[in-house]
Formats: sequence, C-alpha cells, structure tokens
Amino acid sequence: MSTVNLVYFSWVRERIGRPEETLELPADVVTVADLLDHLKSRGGEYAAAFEHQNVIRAAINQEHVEHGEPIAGAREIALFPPMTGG
Amino acid sequence: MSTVNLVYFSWVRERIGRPEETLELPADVVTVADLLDHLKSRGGEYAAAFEHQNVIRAAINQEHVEHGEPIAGAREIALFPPMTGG
Amino acid sequence: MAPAPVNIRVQRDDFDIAVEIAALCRDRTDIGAVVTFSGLCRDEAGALSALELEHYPGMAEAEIERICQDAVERFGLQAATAIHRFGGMEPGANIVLVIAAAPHRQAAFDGANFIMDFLKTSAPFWKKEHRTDGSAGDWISAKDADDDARDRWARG
Amino acid sequence: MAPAPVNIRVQRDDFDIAVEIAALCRDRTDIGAVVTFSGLCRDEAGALSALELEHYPGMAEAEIERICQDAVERFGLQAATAIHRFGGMEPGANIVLVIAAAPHRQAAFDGANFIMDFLKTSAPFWKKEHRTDGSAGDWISAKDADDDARDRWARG
Repeated sequence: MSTVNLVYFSWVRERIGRPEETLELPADVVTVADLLDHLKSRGGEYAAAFEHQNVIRAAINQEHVEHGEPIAGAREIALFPPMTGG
Repeated sequence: MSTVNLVYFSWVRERIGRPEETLELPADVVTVADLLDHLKSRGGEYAAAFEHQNVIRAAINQEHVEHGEPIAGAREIALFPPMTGG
Repeated sequence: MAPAPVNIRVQRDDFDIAVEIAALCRDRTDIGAVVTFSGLCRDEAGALSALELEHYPGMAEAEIERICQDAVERFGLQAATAIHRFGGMEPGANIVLVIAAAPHRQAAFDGANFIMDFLKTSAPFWKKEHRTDGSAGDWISAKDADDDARDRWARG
Repeated sequence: MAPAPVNIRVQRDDFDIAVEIAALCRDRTDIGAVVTFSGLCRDEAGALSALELEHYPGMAEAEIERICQDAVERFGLQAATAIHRFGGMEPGANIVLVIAAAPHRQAAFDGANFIMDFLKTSAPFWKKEHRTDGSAGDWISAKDADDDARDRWARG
C-alpha cells in the first residue's frame, strides 16, 4: 500500500464533490491508467467523473504525464479535463 | 510639352540636391521609365541619383506604380529608393 | 550574455500592458520588436454574463514558465512576460497577457504566438461560463483547433 | 455590422500603447484578442547614436490606410490602429505601433504581422543612421528578407 494526495479540477472536481483527498493505493496500482481504473471501480461519483477515461489529463508532482506513466514516488497526482485557459 | 511636379526622397533627394521641382516634359516622355531616362540625360546630379535605375521606386499621385506606368495626367510624381520604414 | 528575463504571474487582479512593456524594456536599447497578446472575455453576442477561471496553483506558474523558457530558447527572445488571471471576469475584461521582445519582428511575433498556443493547451486553467439567461454554467470544452495550432510548432 | 474602425496616424510625437488599446476596445465586449507590435530604435551594439525617419506626407497615411483596410478585410479584424513616427529618434525610442483586434487569436496575430510586413515594404518611410563614431550617416538599405516576408502573404 502507498499513500498519495489526489487533486481534482474543473468538472472532475465537481463530479467527485471535493477538490482533494488522500488515498491508500493497493500495490497493483502502478500507472496513471491503473489509478483511473481503481478510482472508477469505487463507483458512484468516481464512475461519473472518469466515465470517459481517455479525455482525462494527469499531472504528477505538477508536471503533465501520459496515462502509461508509473506513479511510484508521486507526492501529488492531479486529474482534470483538457485545459481551456488563455 | 506637359508640366509635372516631381518630389524626391531619401538619397534620391540628397543626390539631386532638392526635395521637389516642377519640370516641363517633352511629348515623348510617356512612362515612368521614359521619365527616368529623360532625367538621367540631364547628367550631373540626375545621372548620379538615377545611376541604378532599376532600384528606383515611383509613385504617381501618391500611389505606387511600376516603371511601365504611363504618366499622363499625373499631378505629382515621386521618385525614391526602396522603403525602410517600420 | 545574461539569460533572458522571464516574468511569470498568475493573479486575480487585472494587469496594465504599458507597465509590463515598460518593465521589460527598462534600461535596454537592444530590443527592436515587442509583440503583446491580450486575451479578453467576450460576451458571445450577449449570451455570456461572466467567465470563471479555475487554475492549479503552483503548476500553473511552473507550466507557463516552462513554455516561456522554451520560447526564449527557440526564438532567441530577449525577454518574455506572461500573466494569467484567475477568478471571475466580465465581458471586456482582460484574461491573459503575453509579451515577447526580440531584436527583429518575426521572432517576437512567433514567440508570442508560440507561448499562446501552448498556454491554451498546456497551462492548467479551466473556464466556466455563466450565461445571461440564468441557466447553469457549463465548462468550456477544449477545441481540436487549439491542439492543431499547438502541433504546427512540432519540429522535424 | 459597422465597418471596422481603422485609426492611422503619422506623427513626430511618441505614442502610448495603453491609450491606443483602450481607445480601440472602448465600450466593446466582442473583442477576444488584441495583438500589438511596437518597433523600437536599436543601438546596434552601441554603434548607433540616432535614427532619422523621413517620410512622404500624405502618401504615408494613404498607404498605411490601404494596408490596414486590406488586413481588416482579409483577416476579419474588428479594429486596427497603425501609428508611424517620423523625425529623429534615439536608441530605445518607439518607431511604429500596430494593433489588431479580432474575435480569435490567430486572426489578430496574422493581421498585425501582415500590416507590419507591408508597412516595411510599401509605406514611404526611409531611415538614416547617425553613428556614435561621428562618421557620416548612411541610409539603411532595404532587405530582401523584408520582400520575402511580404511575399509569403501572396495568394493562390
């Protein structure tokens, strides 16, 4: 088990209903994709937030990463929709 | 014979030694190129100003024209080097 | 040569373009071209009452800094400034300012354009619309055209 | 729709970018993007003491107006401003300002870039250098690169 801080933005945050949380992750959650599967398996608001998993963007320690990126050593993982700034 | 106002800028003005003048042109001066030939034939400062005739730009009544443009009806013909504003 | 100064800010307050240009050019006589881009909140033909800009504090600054440093290196910019606001803003309000300075004009144009394209697609900001008809605000969707605009800068 | 306001000035005095942007955006909430270009006098690594800008009064304004109207039509600009100074100017001084406003960013970038490329090659201005070593000033030569920059806008 490892502990990770998750932060959510935009409609991911709204659907989950909180801006951040700390979770214990099982050892078989290795990549960002595994994390998204794990969260969806919790059902309810998580299933709604991550329904279209491929549109979700991720950042580890405040840098963009692909879904295949290992999350080992991550202090903070952010999950959010495509950005619309500028 | 027709009368035309000529205006000069930049090193064309400096070489000719005046910013403008009014000239009587013979009837066989039909185009801008004819005008440049006619001025060059006057020698001295004109020959120096229009030595490299192909780099000279012209405007008739404050609009850019090519050397082949007829000058009939021109109130003001300007002769100058390539522009370097901006 | 000193590294090109890059000035990044993420703030709730408005900005003053003249002040930012003056800061970037101060005591310098080697800059030949300054391009600024300002992005404003549009009223969408009267349908929009306000935009709300959410951001990821910390990462927003870090990502904009990375983008600006890339632009400095790629286009030989002499200086770059990028300011992105967050919070609520009404139609007509400033949202973002980018300034690029270079010896010659095309580098300044390309630098500012590049920064904006990456800012749109990589900087962690999200816009929510509030509509004048009182209907629930929607999050603005990302546009494929913005990804295409970014991808034209891909090299080789 | 009202025609896009185009504001042209050829003047000896300096300009204030913030004032010009404010004038162009006043009472409007439909503008999404404003790009400004300012061209400054560079010191050429200390070799230049001043530039002198000569212009063709009347034609300068007319030609800049034609260029700006072309840009408005081609890129769908909502407004455009172009101010070109003449007379003597020291390193660090403003020479030219172009502003293009549009609903979206690429039109504003392209509009300002287009206006600058044509201004460089078609507006009747000539620059003479005064050098710090006291040698006689030379007229700056036109650059082939400027013609190439203009020609990339040729259509079809």
